Amino acid sequence: MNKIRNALANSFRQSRAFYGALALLLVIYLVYNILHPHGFSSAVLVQNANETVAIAFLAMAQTVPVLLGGLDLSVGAVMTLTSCIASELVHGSPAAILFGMFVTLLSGTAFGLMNGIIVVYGRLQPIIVTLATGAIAIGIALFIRPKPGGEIDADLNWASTNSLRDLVDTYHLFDPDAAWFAPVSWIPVPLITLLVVAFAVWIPFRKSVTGRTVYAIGSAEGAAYMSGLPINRAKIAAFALAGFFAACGGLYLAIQTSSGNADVMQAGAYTLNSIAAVVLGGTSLLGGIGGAIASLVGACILRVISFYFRIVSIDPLLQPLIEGIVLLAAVSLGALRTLRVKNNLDLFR
Amino acid sequence: GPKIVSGPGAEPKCFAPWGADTKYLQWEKKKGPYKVAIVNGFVGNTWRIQMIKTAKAYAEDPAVKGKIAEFKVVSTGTDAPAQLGAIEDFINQGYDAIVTIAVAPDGFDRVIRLADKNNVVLVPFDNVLDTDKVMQVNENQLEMGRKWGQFALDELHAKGVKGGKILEVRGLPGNSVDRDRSVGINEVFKKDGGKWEMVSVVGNWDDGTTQKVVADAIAVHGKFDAVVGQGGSNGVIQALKDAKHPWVPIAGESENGFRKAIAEHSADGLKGISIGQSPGLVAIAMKAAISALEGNVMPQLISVPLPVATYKELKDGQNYWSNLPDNFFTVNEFPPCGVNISGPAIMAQTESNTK
Amino acid sequence: MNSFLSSIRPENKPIAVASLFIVVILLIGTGYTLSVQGSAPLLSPNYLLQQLQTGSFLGIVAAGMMMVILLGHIDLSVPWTLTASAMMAASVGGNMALPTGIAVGLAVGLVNGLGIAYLRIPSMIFTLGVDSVLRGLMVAHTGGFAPQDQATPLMRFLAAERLFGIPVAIFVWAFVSICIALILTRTSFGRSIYATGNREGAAYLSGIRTRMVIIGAFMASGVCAAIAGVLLAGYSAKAYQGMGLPYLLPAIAAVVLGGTRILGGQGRYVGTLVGVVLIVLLNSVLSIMQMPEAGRQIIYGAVIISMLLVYGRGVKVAS
Amino acid sequence: MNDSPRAGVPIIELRGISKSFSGARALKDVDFACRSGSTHAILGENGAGKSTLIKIMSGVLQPDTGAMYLNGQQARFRSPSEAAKSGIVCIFQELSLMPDLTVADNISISDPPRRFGLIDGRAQRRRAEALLARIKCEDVNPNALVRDLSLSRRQMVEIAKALGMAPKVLILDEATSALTSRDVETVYGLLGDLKTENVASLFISHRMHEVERLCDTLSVFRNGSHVDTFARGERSPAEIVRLMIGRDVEAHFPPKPAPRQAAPYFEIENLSWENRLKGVNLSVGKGEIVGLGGLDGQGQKELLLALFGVLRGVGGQVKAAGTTISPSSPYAAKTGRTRIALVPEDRKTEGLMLPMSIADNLLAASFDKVSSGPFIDSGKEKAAVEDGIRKLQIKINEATDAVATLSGGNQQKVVIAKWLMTEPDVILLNDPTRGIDVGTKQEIYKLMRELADEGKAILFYSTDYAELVGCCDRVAVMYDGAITTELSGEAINEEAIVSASLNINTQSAA
Ligand SMILES: Nc1ncnc2c1ncn2[C@@H]1O[C@H](COP(=O)(O)OP(=O)(O)OP(=O)(O)O)[C@@H](O)[C@H]1O
Ligand SMILES: Nc1ncnc2c1ncn2[C@@H]1O[C@H](COP(=O)(O)OP(=O)(O)OP(=O)(O)O)[C@@H](O)[C@H]1O
Ligand SMILES: O[C@@H]1[C@@H](O)[C@H](O)OC[C@H]1O
Ligand SMILES: [Mg+2]
Ligand SMILES: [Mg+2]
Repeated sequence: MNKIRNALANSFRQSRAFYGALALLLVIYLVYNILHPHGFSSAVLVQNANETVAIAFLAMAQTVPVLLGGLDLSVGAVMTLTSCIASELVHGSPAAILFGMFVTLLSGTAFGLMNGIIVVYGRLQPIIVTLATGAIAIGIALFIRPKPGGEIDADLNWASTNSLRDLVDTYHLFDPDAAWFAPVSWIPVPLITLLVVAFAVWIPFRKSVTGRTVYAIGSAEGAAYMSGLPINRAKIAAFALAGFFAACGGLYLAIQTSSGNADVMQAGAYTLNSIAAVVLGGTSLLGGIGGAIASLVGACILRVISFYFRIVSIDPLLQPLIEGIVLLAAVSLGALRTLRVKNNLDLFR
Repeated sequence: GPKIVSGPGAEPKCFAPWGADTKYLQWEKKKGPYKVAIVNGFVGNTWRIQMIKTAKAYAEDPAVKGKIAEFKVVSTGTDAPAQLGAIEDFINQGYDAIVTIAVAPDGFDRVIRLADKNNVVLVPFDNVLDTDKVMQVNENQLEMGRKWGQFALDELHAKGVKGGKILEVRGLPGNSVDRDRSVGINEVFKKDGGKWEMVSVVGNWDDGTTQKVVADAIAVHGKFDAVVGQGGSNGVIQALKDAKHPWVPIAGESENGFRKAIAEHSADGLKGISIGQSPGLVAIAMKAAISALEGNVMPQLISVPLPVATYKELKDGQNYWSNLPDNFFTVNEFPPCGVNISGPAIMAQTESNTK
Repeated sequence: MNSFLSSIRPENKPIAVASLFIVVILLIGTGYTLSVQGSAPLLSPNYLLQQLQTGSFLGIVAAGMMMVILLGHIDLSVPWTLTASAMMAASVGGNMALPTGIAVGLAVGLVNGLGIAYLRIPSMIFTLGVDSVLRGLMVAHTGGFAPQDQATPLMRFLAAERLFGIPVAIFVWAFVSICIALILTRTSFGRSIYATGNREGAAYLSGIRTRMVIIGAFMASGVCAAIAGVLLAGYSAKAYQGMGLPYLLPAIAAVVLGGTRILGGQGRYVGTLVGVVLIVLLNSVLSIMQMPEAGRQIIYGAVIISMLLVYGRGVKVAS
Repeated sequence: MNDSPRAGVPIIELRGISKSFSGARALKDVDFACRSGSTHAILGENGAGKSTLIKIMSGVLQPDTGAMYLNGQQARFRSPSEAAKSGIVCIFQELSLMPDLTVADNISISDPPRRFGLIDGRAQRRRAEALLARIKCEDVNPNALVRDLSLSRRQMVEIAKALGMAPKVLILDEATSALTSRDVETVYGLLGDLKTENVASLFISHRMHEVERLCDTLSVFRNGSHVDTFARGERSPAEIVRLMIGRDVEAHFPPKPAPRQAAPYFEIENLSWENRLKGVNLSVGKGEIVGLGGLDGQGQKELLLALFGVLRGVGGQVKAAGTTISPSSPYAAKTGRTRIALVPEDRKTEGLMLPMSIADNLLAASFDKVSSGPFIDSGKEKAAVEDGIRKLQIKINEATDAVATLSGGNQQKVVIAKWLMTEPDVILLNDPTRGIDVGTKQEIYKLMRELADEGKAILFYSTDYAELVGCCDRVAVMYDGAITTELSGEAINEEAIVSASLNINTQSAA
């Protein structure tokens, strides 16, 4: 019992930033729902979840290279690229749809893999490699889809952007109004998608030797090497995983919008927001500390902040300013740590 | 959702159907006053700012004020999920009408379905959707492109020029408005039979970028016989001036600066045509939304006439203002719709106190 | 070629490779224009001067960016620092235009520096926040007041006129370059930048005022962005919203292609200069070829990667 | 030269190994062998090639020429993990722990216990507990982050980690340099156990007394060559030192001046900080070397940092020449009326900018001294650098080479020279001879005495008691954040320092 309490206290102390972010999210989301005329309803939750999925996947994608102590400036571009690929492939027979989804995820993963290989064997800095490969990804996306458009299976669009009940209804799985189903039928499918991928992919990864190595590299690369850890494998895997998560984001974006759009500006904005989400979640940009679940929380915070503009009346021309100030204030919360520092040398680690 | 009915619709002078085969839609009549929201994409250029100000001014207009119970404007940037989310959120909040400039011509299937389910009127304008399932408001972009091209061609023919280099300045890539205008322009030159070489550059609808790419193109190609461009027309003028390029026929949008330049230099060869997408479209879209909520029969695609002004028709103080800044869009009012918010009135009113 | 490359000092290698690349680009571009148009505009002094004139905006931004990259930081607020300086300069107008623009740059740099040096928020994220605050301010400014946005005659002169047949903007760029190069090599502030960029803790314990160094570097970056903004507004005769965005990534790329280590501590200013010229020429050749955006992006990315690979694989992490 | 004292096939043997770094030869045609069950010391000056040798054995570096044999079979390790798989486990001079991971994670990092392919956190923790218990470090919480541990605890974790890899050959490269004396005893015991388990231990240390107590075989390296290998007791310490540095070392420490009552110059009154410093009182006179002793982690480091303006919220007073000073930063400390210098604990992260040139590092604290107006004067710059290199006899090729290319001892000299350039009045030294060979140590002792004779006040923290005894005019021993004992003159001896450190007998402060 004492042991458990100790372990909890330990985990709390070691990931204060994460718990802080979680608490912040709970508070602002609660208030949002209170202010919303139809707060605490399935419809609102469904909408919120839909809006959050893409950026949440990107935040998770960004987390992995950040844990290495790197940065992936191509995640937005890979999301864009994969959504364009999906918009070509994800329609037709169920088999064709599944195949299209598979190819989409595979291509994002492959792109990430390429990033990793260049970083490792070229011994180049991730930030600059991915700045360049990001341009390449956008180029390919523009090539695939010079103008927005494409086709996505309509049932898939509807089923994956609604509650479980609608999913069951769309595919006539069973009686969507069955009594036993009622307690869960309101849960949004996008939320489940997000959580399933997050927990089924991230948690095992973190607990694998490769995942552990990612943390070790971010913490002290030289030491990790000296400890005989598979450095190259872990780096390549990290970028591949980032590519995979970005592809999840791209696939979902395509399904959600029933189309693909090689939008350069959107790609750039998503990349920058993914970094902001990672930081908000409490992952250190220096590497070694944090995790994808934390970034998921960070992404949610980022989104919920913008929900407020629809609830509260704010001059639309002041909205960008307020958004900027809130973002700046949120990331500055991390600075509270520096105020507590009593030894200036601690500032430099 | 709306029923498909037969025309004619309400106020045909204002809500002109796009063509003879345009469908008519009718929503169930709702009791006012209504909750109306505007979901803009980005606020990155003057056009959008002028649009937002027009919307706010129009909501205060005595003719509509009483019909609107709540009015909200949000801008979501170039982020598709955020825009879709905002629309859906307004639907959830029980708004009656949502007017929007879409960030992409596709991808709205889900919100359209939700709007229909909840009897919400969704009205895209400017960058409209490639769908006929919602009521939309726009000027005819294809036609705009054709008119631009035809004007330049006519001016060149009048000078006896039968072939040469034409510089086409394009807008933000991947956007339906840009796509349709370009198709129109190229179609005209292709049909002409003369030997025209089209050089195209991307100006992103903004003056500075346009100016830079046009300057680059002049540096490489030396001389053009005409410039046909979308938004960013002020940049075209500036680049030609800086390069001391002789004045040639130029087609562009309706920025005040562009019109000023045409008026000033048309005698020197700057034969210009100014056709602009009007930020005032937002007011028509709002009006259409309210009209639909009142149960009126509405055309599915509402056509707003192209505000054409060539160098022959420009009048200072009327369709351009030589004493006002360059960067607002001149065409903003639509008298047949009772939309009387002039560009200079909302964009330049405070000029004096910042000068 | 290989033996040539191995004969130069490692820190000069990127500079040599980038210079070689510039020649290759000029050759490819000229080959293309000769075969398609029968002319060689790329080799005409006038064309080159004109390219350098527009390149000077990027060059000045990159000069400031280099200062912060040498510290291992980055300045993502450049786009809106540039824009805000230009807009404020234009809306104040008159004789105060230039000082206003520069002051905006200094102020933004100061805020960035304070946030990064004192609050110790990663620059990647703090400058991003500052950028969006500036954007918000400018949207509110232009939306609220319909301010004057025309460039003043002095701004026009500095950006668009020529002196002795050479664009004035190039003189401005040269002036900024000399200042930065002098600062980096010959002042204690410059040396402190390298020291801090290499190991901040050790620099601090050496009695270097690392906070001041960080603030100074960000102010330099802010001023450079401001100068570029004022010039760009002069060049386009006006300030406009989207003016800063196209300069961010190319500036970072130019600095890195010039051999500056993205993690800080190493790099020579000449390299940045060469990097800028390289990017400017690459862009003009692509636009001469009327390369569609898709191809442009792919080539752009491929060039950066392949050049970095030629520079040689980085050394293994120190054990 | 394979004259190892025992027969049988060595567990690991190197033949004809050479290794160069960009031209400089670190190892020249080295033959070396090590047997199971032996505790084998490797001795040599800084830069003799000891670390390079063991890095080759453990797969970190690849030799340019030569071959390696494991139990008589030729072997080649391309990475530390390959070496570890063959039972060669190394504790490196530079720690190889991941500060952001927990102790348990670190201990099992290379081969964590797994369930269903995933790391089993609980098993990992139990494993860590067991290993820590084996080296008597039950006080270390397996769930703590390594970054929160003191240097000595980290070294113990490192040892636990190595033990966990079931080594056949355990290599310790100066792994005891930061340990407390209690830990050192534990490690001695451990090495004894390993010996009975027939494990070969290779031990690198600059502390002769450690070597003499522990090792049965000794190998000496000089300038990249293997000079000799012999059994313990075969040669006298003086002989060994001669083998190492190629000349005789007479007196280890420079003579101390006769004890005298120096006028207080630098006075520390009731200094406190957090719960690490609890009312420290001490004064150092001009021309005096005052040693700081005590077990590691009793606040010595914090005291030096507090005096140098690094810590926030320090209570109490510091006076120099009668006036109160309170530097708020190293810059203020360096430029105040009384100039203070600090040679920090870890030269690699706190003392030097490793990739920068030797010249830049030397100048890092005195850019303003070599400037005229805003600009650096190349003439002054060059003169200052040459002066610094000459004064401390730093061995370099070019002043423009990266300081990282220097051996540890020469790097330390660069740090000291950097601070001498600022002409300090008070010099704070944090264990400046850690990891430094006898020859260089001697030079540093001499230098300290010279500086004192020039009238500087020197406060000198060392983990090596012999050094405190040999160098200091007075020694203040710290225990739990306060000075519990002050020794001077004849009273300074190892027993006194040790007992004061352990706070055994409550001696009254001198
Ligand atoms: N001396 C060293 N100190 C610290 N890290 C190192 C060292 N040498 C190599 N590394 C790191 O470990 C990684 C693996 O190095 P290695 O030399 O084994 O590469 P490799 O031979 O290409 O790998 P692989 O054989 O697995 O493909 C490198 O990417 C490098 O970052
Ligand atoms: N990575 C490297 N690059 C260049 N030179 C190196 C490198 N590593 C070691 N050297 C040089 O090789 C020589 C041997 O160094 P090594 O670290 O093996 O010495 P050492 O005997 O372990 O010294 P110390 O007692 O200081 O630890 C030194 O001159 C050193 O400067
Ligand atoms: O229609 C375009 C509009 O969307 C944009 O904001 O400004 C230029 C116009 O041509
Ligand atoms: Mg060593
Ligand atoms: Mg050493």
